[in-house]
Amino acid sequence: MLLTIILGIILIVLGLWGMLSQKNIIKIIIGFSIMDTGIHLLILSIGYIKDRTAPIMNQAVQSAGQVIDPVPSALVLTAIVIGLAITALMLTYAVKLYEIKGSLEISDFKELKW
Amino acid sequence: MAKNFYETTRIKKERIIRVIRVICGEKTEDFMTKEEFRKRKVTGPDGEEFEVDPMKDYFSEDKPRVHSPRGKIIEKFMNWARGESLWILGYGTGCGAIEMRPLMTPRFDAYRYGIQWRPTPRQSNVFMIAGYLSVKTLKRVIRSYEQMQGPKYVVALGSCTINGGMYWDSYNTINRLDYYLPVDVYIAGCMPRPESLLAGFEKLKEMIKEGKCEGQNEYAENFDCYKKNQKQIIKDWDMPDYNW
Amino acid sequence: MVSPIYIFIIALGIGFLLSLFDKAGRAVAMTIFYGALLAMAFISGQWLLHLLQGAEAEIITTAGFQPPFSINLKMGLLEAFFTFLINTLGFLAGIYLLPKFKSQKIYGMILFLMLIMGLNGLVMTGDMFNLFVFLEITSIATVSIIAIEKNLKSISAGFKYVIAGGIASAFYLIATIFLYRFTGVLNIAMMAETLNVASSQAVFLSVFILMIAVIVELKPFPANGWALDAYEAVDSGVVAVIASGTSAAMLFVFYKISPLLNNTLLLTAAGIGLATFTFSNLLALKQKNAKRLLGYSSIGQIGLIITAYALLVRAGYARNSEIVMLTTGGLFINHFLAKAGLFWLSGVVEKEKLEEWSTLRNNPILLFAFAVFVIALVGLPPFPGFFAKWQLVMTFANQGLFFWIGLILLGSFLEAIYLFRWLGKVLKSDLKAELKAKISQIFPILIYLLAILIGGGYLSRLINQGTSLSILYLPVLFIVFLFFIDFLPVAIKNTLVILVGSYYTYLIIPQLSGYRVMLGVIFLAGGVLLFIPGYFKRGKRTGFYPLAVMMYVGLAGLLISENTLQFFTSWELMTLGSYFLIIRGKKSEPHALSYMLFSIGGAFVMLFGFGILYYVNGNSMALSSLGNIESMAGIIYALLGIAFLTKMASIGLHIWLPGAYGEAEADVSPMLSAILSKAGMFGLLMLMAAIQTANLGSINLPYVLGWLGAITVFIGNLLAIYQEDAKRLLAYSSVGNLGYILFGLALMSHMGWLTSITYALNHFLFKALLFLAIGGVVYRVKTKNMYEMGGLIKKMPLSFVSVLIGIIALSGVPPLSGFAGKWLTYNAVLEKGWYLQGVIVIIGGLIAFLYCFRLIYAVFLGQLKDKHRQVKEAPVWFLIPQVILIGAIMLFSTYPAFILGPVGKMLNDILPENALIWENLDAYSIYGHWNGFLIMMITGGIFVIVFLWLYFLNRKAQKVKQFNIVYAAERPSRPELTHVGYNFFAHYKKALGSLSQPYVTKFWNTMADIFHSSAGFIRRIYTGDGQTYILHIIIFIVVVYFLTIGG
Amino acid sequence: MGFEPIKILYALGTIFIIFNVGMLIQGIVRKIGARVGKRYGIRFYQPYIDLIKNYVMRSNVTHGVMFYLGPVFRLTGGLGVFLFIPIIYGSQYFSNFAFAGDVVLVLYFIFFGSLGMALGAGEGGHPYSAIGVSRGLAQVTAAEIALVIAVIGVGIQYDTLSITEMVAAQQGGIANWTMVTNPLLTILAMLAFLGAMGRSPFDVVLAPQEIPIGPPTEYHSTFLGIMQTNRSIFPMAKTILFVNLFFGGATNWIVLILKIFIVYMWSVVVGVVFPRFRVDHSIRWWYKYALPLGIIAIIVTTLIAG
Repeated sequence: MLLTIILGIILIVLGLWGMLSQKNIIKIIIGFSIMDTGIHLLILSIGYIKDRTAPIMNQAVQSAGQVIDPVPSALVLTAIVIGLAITALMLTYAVKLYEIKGSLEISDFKELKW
Repeated sequence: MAKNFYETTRIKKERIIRVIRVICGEKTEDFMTKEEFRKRKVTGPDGEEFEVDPMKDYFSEDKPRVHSPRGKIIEKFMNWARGESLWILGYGTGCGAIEMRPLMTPRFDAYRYGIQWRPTPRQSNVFMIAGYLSVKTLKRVIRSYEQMQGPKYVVALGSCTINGGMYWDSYNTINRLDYYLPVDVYIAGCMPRPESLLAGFEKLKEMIKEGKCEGQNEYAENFDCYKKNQKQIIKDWDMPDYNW
Repeated sequence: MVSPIYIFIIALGIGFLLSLFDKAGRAVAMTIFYGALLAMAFISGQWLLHLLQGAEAEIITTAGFQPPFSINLKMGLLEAFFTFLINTLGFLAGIYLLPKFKSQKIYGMILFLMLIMGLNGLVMTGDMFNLFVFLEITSIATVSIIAIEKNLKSISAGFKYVIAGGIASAFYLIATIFLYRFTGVLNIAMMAETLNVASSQAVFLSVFILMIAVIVELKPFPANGWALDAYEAVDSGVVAVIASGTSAAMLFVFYKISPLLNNTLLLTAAGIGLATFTFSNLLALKQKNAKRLLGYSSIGQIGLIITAYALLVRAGYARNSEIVMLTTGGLFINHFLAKAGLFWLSGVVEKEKLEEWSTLRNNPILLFAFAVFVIALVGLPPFPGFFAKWQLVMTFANQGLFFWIGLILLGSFLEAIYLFRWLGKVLKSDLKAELKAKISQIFPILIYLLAILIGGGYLSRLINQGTSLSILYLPVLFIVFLFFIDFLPVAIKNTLVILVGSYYTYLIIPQLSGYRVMLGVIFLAGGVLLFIPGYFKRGKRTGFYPLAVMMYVGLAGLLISENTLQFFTSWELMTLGSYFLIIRGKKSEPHALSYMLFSIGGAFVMLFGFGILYYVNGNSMALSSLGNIESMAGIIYALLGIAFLTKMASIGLHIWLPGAYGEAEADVSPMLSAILSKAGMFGLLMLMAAIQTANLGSINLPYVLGWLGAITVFIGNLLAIYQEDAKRLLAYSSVGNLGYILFGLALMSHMGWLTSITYALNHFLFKALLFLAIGGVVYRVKTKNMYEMGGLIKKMPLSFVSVLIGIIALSGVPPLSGFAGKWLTYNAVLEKGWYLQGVIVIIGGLIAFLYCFRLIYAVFLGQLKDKHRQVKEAPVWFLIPQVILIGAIMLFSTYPAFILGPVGKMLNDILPENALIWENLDAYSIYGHWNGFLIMMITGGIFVIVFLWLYFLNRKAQKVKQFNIVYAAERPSRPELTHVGYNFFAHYKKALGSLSQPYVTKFWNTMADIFHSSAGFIRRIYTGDGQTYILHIIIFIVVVYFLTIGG
Repeated sequence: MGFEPIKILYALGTIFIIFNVGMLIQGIVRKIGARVGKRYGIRFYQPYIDLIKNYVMRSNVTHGVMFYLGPVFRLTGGLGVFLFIPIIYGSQYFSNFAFAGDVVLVLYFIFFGSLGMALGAGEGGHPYSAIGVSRGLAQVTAAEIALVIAVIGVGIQYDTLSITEMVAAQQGGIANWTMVTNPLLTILAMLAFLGAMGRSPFDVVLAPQEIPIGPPTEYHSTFLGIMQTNRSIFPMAKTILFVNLFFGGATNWIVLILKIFIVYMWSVVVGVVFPRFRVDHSIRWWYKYALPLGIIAIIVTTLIAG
């Protein structure tokens, strides 16, 4: 699963790049989201063991040896939820900022500095 | 004889001054016109207000005293010392002042006779008034005279101090110095040369030793009279009656 | 015993149900809300008590599994402590926010509960991923609370906060998963057991990322712009929780993951912490916004704690060893309480600008709280930060970490600069607005005030194991008592202080020995004497007595201290007390600040010196070990020397003195000049006594000090003659006189020390006399400019006599006592062979005539001014001590043997050669001789005869008034124009122009400028743009990584 | 050597002698000054007459207590300095009260009179007095640099601060005088002497032309008499100090008066030749020339003294 790991890392870097290069707040949040997704992908990839199946206990799975490590998968579930919450929160902020100043340029919000 | 001077009144010149002043519409009785000598309110550091009367607060108002001579022999000795040590305060606003300088230079060298110049009236006991005195300078002369410590002597140089000389009818010079100060020695001339000055000093010495120079006491005794004369001619009188 | 899990249950349960309760009315909801907060605090408090008594830690696991298969929550002693702190903070912050909660929607309360719960979770969880979850809960709760506030600043700060927090937690998550990959567990403790950081590059990188993610949450420099913005913009009640509570939890997280870190990473963490500490404090110098300033300070403090912890652990101390707990714990508690208190105060004040905080003066209790918090943050006694910092420095020194100590002290010094500047502004700038403080706001502040006071006392006991500060405890109790009776009028307090002071003097003096007796008399008996003028004040004189007594307690403490800690504590107490005395003057704010900065700078240098001493002398804190230092003696002595020289105001370090002495109140200046300045002398005496016995190697410290003393005499006296302000003149004169004392001490001979002590005693007598007399005059005429006075001899004849005696004693003209000093100087100089220095000293002494004359002439002689025509003699309370002092001077002048004889004997312990032989009243040295009694009698005899002669000749002198002077046949018009007072020695200045330039002031101003302008330059990295902040974080991580692997 | 009542009588005797010496020297010096200017000059006894005259002046004014006491301080200072110096070496009786202290005492007692006088002048309220005092103090402190260094130098050379012992060390012929054994120090001391005497070029303090006679501008009559009395004792005392320190002292009155006259003439000769320094010039002069010279002198003296 090296490929997904690399993909995850690429997504993380891409997301970071987006956060750093885009001036629009929404796009920054999208960047964050991409990064988050990359992390999730990374977690899953690390937890994956070759030739094994998902850690869902059903008839196809007889023993623990057949499934991948279940912990990362569980973690990802939580992480996704949290990521969602964070993203939602960020978007809420974006809405509020737009309401107050009518702008979504991040460089417009420099009231606080130094 | 001296008294007569003070009782004689009004010479021509003073009438002329009157006339001029009346023409100019000036008041004649404007004593103490200087602002700094008017009474004023002052605020102290704690905010309290009080009145300052400069004439009373800054100046001693005491009248001069008569210093009677001591016993005969002692006084004779003292007068000898006084006569042999003449410390001069030179007052030279008139033309005659120029003759005072050569007095101290090698040619005439008055130091020989115990005569020296002093820079301050306090330490001098001979007042040399050289030449004419205008009304303005008279005020300074009076003040300096009063600030000298007694016994003190006045030597007047030149005709101007005797009768006004060539300024006899000038509107702003005085004619006779001894209306205003007790003069001990007049040295006549216009101007008297240093030789005459030396002779005058010798005369003064003699008089001092004989105890005849009591100008300080004379001034104190006839103080009111002198003041009246002084105030008559000096119109902007901005000093206390006696300058200690 | 209530299980700690109930903390979460209560928080979650109540949190979700709160909106339901709200339907029944806000009162119900709020009652339940506060009940919940209280219950949480109670549970953790109960556990804390329980665990303190030695109970086992409770570990809660989920679903009955054991780790690694379950998430575990631990309630150990530390966890209990931290949760207790957080929950009480939560409760108090809740009370503080009560008006807000009342009026806003119910979400505020719910989020607040979530926040507190999240913090509890952060502390208690032992699972790495669970920690991530709590991190996010905290983060979301915090940011959501911020969002409730509907102003632009708050919202934009919140956005930056959430983005930065998101990135940090993303990194945390990445690191977590990799670490899980390497160890197969998520339990932190188990992970620490199995993980070998050095095993591979990847593991190292993962641990690094984990650490850096936690550190980013702790707001390291420079990746902390987002946090600063939040501190500045967010509501005070909330930000107190963020600054204290969140920081506490995150510090605990750092504590928890620290077993994973190896030495390299610990060093990195320490480095980051130190950089954060130093730079935050540097940048704060330019800060004018109060909350942002507090933000900088918070970040700096956290940095310091990280440094302290990481370095100590790296040095091999167990994570929970006593030393680590004392130092980091002390620093942490100090920061926690003070910062929360200050942020709460910011909500009460509701002003942004630092100087506008002066509204606090409307409420003395809040003002007191503010002062306490600020002083605690700076790290002065008796607060926890002081003892923790002391312990930290000692421990670091023990490990030889001098570089770190140096930087920590530098950072602390920078912190002191802006905090004391702020304190000064609050105490002195104009009162413009009213203060509306609600009881709900004051209550939490007072609780923390109390806590910090108790904490200081508690910690002082912990650190002082074995050594006793008990002789200081009673006086300290007296100080506290004075605080309580501060509402009484001056007369009662003054009497009380004089009585207790006399008794204390009576107690202490017999316990002293050697030269300490002399100084004891000056410090204590002199101190009591100088309280007498205090009666002239009307009203209450709020705050004067406790702080004045604090200064004297410090001074007394110096005399009786046996170890470095006692000495240092006393020193700082004295400094603190005197600072508050100085700042009482009308215009003394900048001068008090510069006094404090020099003092604190000096104290830190001293601390450094003591640290090295501790290291060199095998962990001995005994002061007596100063005399037998095995190595590095030169450095230690130099450091201690510099510290004492700041108090002695030697040239270069003197610029604080003129303003401080000059602007202080009338009865404070004599205390400062006559008594306080001798503290430096005492230190130097002690130091020199040690140097006497120590082997210094190639460094000739006394020689350097000798030159320094000589130059100080010269320059101090030279500058005194140019002063227009009478008190400043005296202040510069003090500089000069302290120079003599220094010079005498540096001579390192019996004669030299005798000179020095003679000078000290004399200086005490005449400077107290002069400052009292001039103080009385200034009190009456309401100006200090000498050219505005004049002719006061007629109005204040007694003060004139005092000044006359004072200046004769000062200038050293026989027959008064000053001559003793001069005579001894000549002998000591000849004996030692320091001719050139001696010449400079003596010339400096001659210059004293210039200012002596100016002082008495311009004030008392010359022309009386109109507005002083009705001035009265100085208050009788000023005159009483003056009479006593004149009596003492006369006694000392007539019978010097009675004082110098015993002093010589005192010195015999240290310098055995007895240089001065007394035959009755005759003093003999190997060079010359002198008999004070005879000189006095002969001079007096001649004087009387000449006077009678003059009086006989001149008894009828005419008394005249001020304008009866010969004035070139004119007369003066106004006294002002006739009084020659201004720029009296213009020709001296013209002749010696370059020598009287203020080079030293320029130097220090340039230093200050460099610091300020570099702060102004560096802080521009905080552009306010959220994106830049993200960039900072990324760059920070990359740079630190390369520094870590590179270094 | 201690105090005995009979010494008071001897002290009065020495004061009488030195007073007359001082008076005569003043007269003679002025006479010489006049002769240099090709004048005949005063009678040599003129100072006596002036003094008597001033004492017998009839009126006095006083500005206040300090003004009144100023001359008293002045004369006390002068007499004190004189009495603290041993006058005749080897004579118990003409050592006056030297047992009360050494050269340091003399050095500092010099200021007693000046300070008191300055205070008295200050209360006079005259601006010129204050200006004069300001100049005087400034110049004295600068000039004292040389004096202090000279005294320390002598102290180093003879390893003592006692004037008697210093004179003792110089006994046995001119070759033992400090003047010969340590010429550099003596040159310095002679510069200091110029400063101490207040004659031209260092007479800006009195400056009769610009600030009519400076500090004593308000003093007159008896006050001035007291100050004149001091003027005949104080400079003599200072001269004796220099004689003792640098010119072998004196074992009898004749030698002493001769030495006083010669040393005193030094300042007179310089005074009639050189014009006056402005005060800032004079301060700078002392710092610029006397101080370096003093440092060199000290170093040389240290080498000599070994």
